[in-house]
Amino acid sequence: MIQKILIANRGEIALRIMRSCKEMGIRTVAVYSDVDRTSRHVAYADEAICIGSALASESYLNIEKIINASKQFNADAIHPGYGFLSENAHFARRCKEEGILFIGPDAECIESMGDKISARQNMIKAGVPVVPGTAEDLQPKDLIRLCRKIGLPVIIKATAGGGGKGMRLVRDEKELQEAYYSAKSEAKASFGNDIVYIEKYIESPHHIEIQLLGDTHGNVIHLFDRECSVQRRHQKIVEESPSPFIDEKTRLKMGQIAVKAAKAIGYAGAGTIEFLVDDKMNYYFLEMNARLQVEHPVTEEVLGVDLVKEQIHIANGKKLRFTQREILQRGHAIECRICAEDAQNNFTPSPGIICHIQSPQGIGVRIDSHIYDGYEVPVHYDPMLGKLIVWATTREYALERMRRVLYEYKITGIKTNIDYLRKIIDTRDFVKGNYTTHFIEENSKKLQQDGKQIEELEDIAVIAAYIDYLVNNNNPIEGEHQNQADNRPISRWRSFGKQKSILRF
Amino acid sequence: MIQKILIANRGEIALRIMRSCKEMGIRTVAVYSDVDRTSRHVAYADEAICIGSALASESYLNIEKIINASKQFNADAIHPGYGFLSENAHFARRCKEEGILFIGPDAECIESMGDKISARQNMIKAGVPVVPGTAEDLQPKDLIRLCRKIGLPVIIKATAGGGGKGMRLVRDEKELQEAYYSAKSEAKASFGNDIVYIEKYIESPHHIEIQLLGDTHGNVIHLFDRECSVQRRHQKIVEESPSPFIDEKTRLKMGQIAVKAAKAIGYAGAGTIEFLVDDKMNYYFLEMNARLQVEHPVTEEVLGVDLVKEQIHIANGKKLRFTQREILQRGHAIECRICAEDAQNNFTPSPGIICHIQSPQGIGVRIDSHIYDGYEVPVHYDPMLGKLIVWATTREYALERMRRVLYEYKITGIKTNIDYLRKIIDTRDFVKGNYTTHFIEENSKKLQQDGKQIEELEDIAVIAAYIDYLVNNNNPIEGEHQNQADNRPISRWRSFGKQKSILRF
Amino acid sequence: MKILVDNKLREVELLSKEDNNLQVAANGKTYDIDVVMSENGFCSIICDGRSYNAESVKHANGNYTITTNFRNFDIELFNTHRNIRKSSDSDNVLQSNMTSPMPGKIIKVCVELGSQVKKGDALFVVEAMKMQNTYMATRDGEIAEILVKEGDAVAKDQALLSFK
Amino acid sequence: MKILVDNKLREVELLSKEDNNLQVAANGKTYDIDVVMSENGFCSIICDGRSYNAESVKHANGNYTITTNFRNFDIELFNTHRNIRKSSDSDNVLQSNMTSPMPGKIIKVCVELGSQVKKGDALFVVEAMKMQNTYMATRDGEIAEILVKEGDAVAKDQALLSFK
Repeated sequence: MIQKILIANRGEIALRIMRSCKEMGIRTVAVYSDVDRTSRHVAYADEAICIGSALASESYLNIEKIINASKQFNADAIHPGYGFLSENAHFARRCKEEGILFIGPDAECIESMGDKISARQNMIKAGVPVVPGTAEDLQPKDLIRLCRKIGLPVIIKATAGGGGKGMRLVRDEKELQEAYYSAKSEAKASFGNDIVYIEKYIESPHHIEIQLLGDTHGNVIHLFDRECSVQRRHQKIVEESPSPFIDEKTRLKMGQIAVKAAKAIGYAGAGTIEFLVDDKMNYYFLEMNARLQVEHPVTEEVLGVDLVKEQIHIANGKKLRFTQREILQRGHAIECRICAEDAQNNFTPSPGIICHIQSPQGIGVRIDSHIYDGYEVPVHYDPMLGKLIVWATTREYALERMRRVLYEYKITGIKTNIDYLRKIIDTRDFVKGNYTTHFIEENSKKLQQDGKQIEELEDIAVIAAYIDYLVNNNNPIEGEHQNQADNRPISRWRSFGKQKSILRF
Repeated sequence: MIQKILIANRGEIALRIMRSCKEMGIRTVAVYSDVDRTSRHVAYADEAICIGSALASESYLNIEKIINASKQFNADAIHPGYGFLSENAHFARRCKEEGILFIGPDAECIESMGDKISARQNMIKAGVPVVPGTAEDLQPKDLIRLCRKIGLPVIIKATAGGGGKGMRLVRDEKELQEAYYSAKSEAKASFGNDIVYIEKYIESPHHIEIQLLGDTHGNVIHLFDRECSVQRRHQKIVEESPSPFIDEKTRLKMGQIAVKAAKAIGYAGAGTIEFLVDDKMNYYFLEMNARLQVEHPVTEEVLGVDLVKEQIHIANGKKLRFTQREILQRGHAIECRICAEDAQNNFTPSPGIICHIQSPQGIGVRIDSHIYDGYEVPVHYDPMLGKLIVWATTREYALERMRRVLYEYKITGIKTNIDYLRKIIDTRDFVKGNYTTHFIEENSKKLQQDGKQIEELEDIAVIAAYIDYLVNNNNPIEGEHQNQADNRPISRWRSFGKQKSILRF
Repeated sequence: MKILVDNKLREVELLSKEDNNLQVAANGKTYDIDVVMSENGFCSIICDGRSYNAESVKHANGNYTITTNFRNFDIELFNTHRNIRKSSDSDNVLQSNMTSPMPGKIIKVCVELGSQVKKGDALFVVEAMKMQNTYMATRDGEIAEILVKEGDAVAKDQALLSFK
Repeated sequence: MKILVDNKLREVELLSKEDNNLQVAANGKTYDIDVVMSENGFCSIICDGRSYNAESVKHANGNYTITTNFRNFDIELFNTHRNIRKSSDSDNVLQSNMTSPMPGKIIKVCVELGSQVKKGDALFVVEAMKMQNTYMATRDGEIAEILVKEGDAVAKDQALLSFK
């Protein structure tokens, strides 16, 4: 039985994992980089060790340093969280060699799903639908035959491609020849490689994924779906469960096929199969994430299951605690990713010192976050400050609740995307629950528009600043202070000896 | 349809009600007393008005001032919360006269259950078990007959009694005569009234209550049970749902009988019937609370129902949204009441300024609280700072979680009962789930004992204070400051121009 | 430096500081620590690989209350300008004033001028946060002055009466 | 007093104060308000029965960022000692320095000493929070100095290059 776990990660996910460990009475070891000494995960752990500089390769991605730390603290197991080493087969293998449990699937599983081509082949073998097409060199003679086989619209893509170059969408068979040759020549010009292949073009795609749990005894169950189509540059922003788009029949079929896929590769641990779903609810395998995902809380809220606890349970070599029949969805959960970015200025990162946080509370709200008053958000890691999750009996209520808690969430000192998230939640397509991965693009104008009531709010803001100014500058001991930077009213109030930290003007 | 609600309350319950209103798009009006200008409920509301001095009779209990405020702001309805005017029939009647919806049962219902004798009579009429006994003048000739009818042990009580005076426990028929006369003479001496009556003595009583919802169309459903036996001086401290004591059959029977009782008096709104349950799972009507209760969140967590939303739904004259069959318990919830009191010093109240709060977060935790950094807890109202609620799939997991979140909850500046709550959660009887209303008394010694590791913690505390001292006193600008009270490190750091609010020493 | 922790006398000293590594002697033991403190009193101490948290509140009189792992410690530090107060004051010296340990409202004054009271006798009933608390005499003596009357609101540490 | 709100010039004045009731004129309108502010910048304003919240951050240069109802306002106040800066600086005057709008790491320097650039040309690629951002020229001109090189970590407001 695992007694101590080293968490090879940082920020909110490190904290989230430690919380479950604490509940289970498992001791935790934090690793941190130089700049993360002030991160909450360091203070929350039972033990902590600095493993290197801010550069991930010197710390959170440094396999040997992490292995050494685990041995130094006698950790029985390592939880990799998401990102960093979570899908690194070499790391999983090194853990095994050192006799440390890696909380995740084994190295072979990670490898078989890590490479997109082998993952696609494995899935075809397991009978899982993949986006129809061919990854081989497309020859002129096969063009029409393959196109007809796949069905229009199709897309012709350069194998070496990227960034939209060497790519042609074909909606009509008449366009096929020209598209083929122009894609080829563009690919040649751009990448020096003119191999192209053909794939079905999925219109109005939904990104919907199935959560899985498998044990080391060959049992696999699915934990239903998450809808993750609200994406900006392939980064998920808002996730929900269940998907408002697919029907019950599709949901169950997708769950069953995901279980089949996981069983085919002998998957043990928590994992996710991502699908593209078209507007006719045809679903196609996209990729498998052999780890916990950022958006796992929406599943936890709807099912009542603590996925980290189940991961540890599985790592202990035990059988799954639930049968498929015991897993029932209840109500609806939505997650918003709170990020340090300036949504009104092309999503520029906004690191810096957090002045003050007022967190939402009350019924149906969950926050997974590592930030606190005075914390400096470092420039070295991704801009996610935490996750705001709501649960309610219906999607309509969950939306109402998310509006309420976004209103309650106040973070000052740095810029955040809270206002942007509010606009997403209020966008008609989102409210209707009928949105695709094109949602952000299609609604980009609306999402940048300002709300009403600006004049009234502006006056309130002016008054707030002015009152603060008056409090500071009517201060009798003003002359004493050399440094005008430190004239927050409170320092003065304290000097006044008022012993109050709230001032009524 | 209700568009605007005035909340005739303060603190956490006012905030909790406003949160549901905000989700429903209903505007809120806060009323506040002089000293409550800084309370969070004032800032949270859409509109707010001061209605008088700190003295409750001048503000939160002043019916006409509240009615006037409602009219001034055109509120459609008044939500009374709990305490204050929530079970005041006259207030309910005044609201009706003024055409304002009172969110609660009508005045007649409140009256019929407000008086203990009439409540008892109503319940007997409705076939609800009450504690066996007689409230009439007990005569010597009836002694043995009534005692045998009720069954030993019995208690002989003075009608005018209180504080244990004029009360005799009888476990053996032989003691009956002497107990009767000595109770009578003590009652005469203490209260000048020697009327006594006889009642069954409930051994090892559990305080278990059933939540009800009734609409104005005569439909009533129960929302299962809450166990509230952890009490100190009749004040509940920890509540949970479902009760770990009663079996499924008793749970259902109690639910059914509670519905029957509510139907008998035509109850509409949210309400609770409190029962005393003996060690053989016999249950007896104790009283009815014709309002929302402090501990309502444990029911909300287990059922997924927002009780405030349902209250408003009912007040709108609509039919209940659920049938009895749709109400299913899932998992287990526990609530701890966080209070400003010094548990190690006879629970002395501890009002004052809150320096810093670190709230628990993550999976399965809910906080309903109105406190914030810098808030001054006033001396005029009850010491509850808020409620900490956890939910998990099983009671065992909920206990683990409560331990974790109590550890995470840090409130400084005033004394709180958080440590005491932790000890309750760790007490063997509580862990086993087999405890009665005598729990606090029986475990009083254990609950006052200190934990282990004191020496190590003491050294850490010394170091923390010493470092803070060093930071202040090695400060180059020290000479400038006259007032040594204001030498928190941070003011200095800011003066340093470091622009950091975290200091690494 | 001398330090009082919950009225027990201790010693604490900074032995060395190199970058972020401090060596501190406390209570006879040597600790190698790495400390982070935040503006609002949160303190993280890593000592020999173990991660400790403390919450610190500095009072107006320069004393501290430190909370760590559920436990509160009241701490008084003595620098060169401040002498160690006799830690046994409360036991040995008869205090002539009685002050209010918390803010509240005087509900009842149980004694009169010139009353002879014994340790443990009720002197005042004070209401705070809807609860009534009885303040008892901490010594025997004769009441010389009563400084409050029924209905008065009193602040923390306000003088309530004096003994002769 | 003059005030700049998101670069728009406004007036604000305290007209009267009686107990907790303030009268303030802002932007030509008169407001009767009751204000509470907390140490950490939370501000509650009750105005004509309506309850408003604002979160206030005061910057080192004396400017404010006020957040209310999701909206951020950048505010600059001008007392007698401080003159109103020309609010159109950025449009009319050619700035000779280019500074980094955020902390980050220089991934690529796209220009050389003496390069002629046009407004909108890429100057630097900077990485922060795992995202790459391209800094563009805000004017035409010739590069006089390049103050950073690839791989450098830069602070917010650090000078990156100067124009001739």
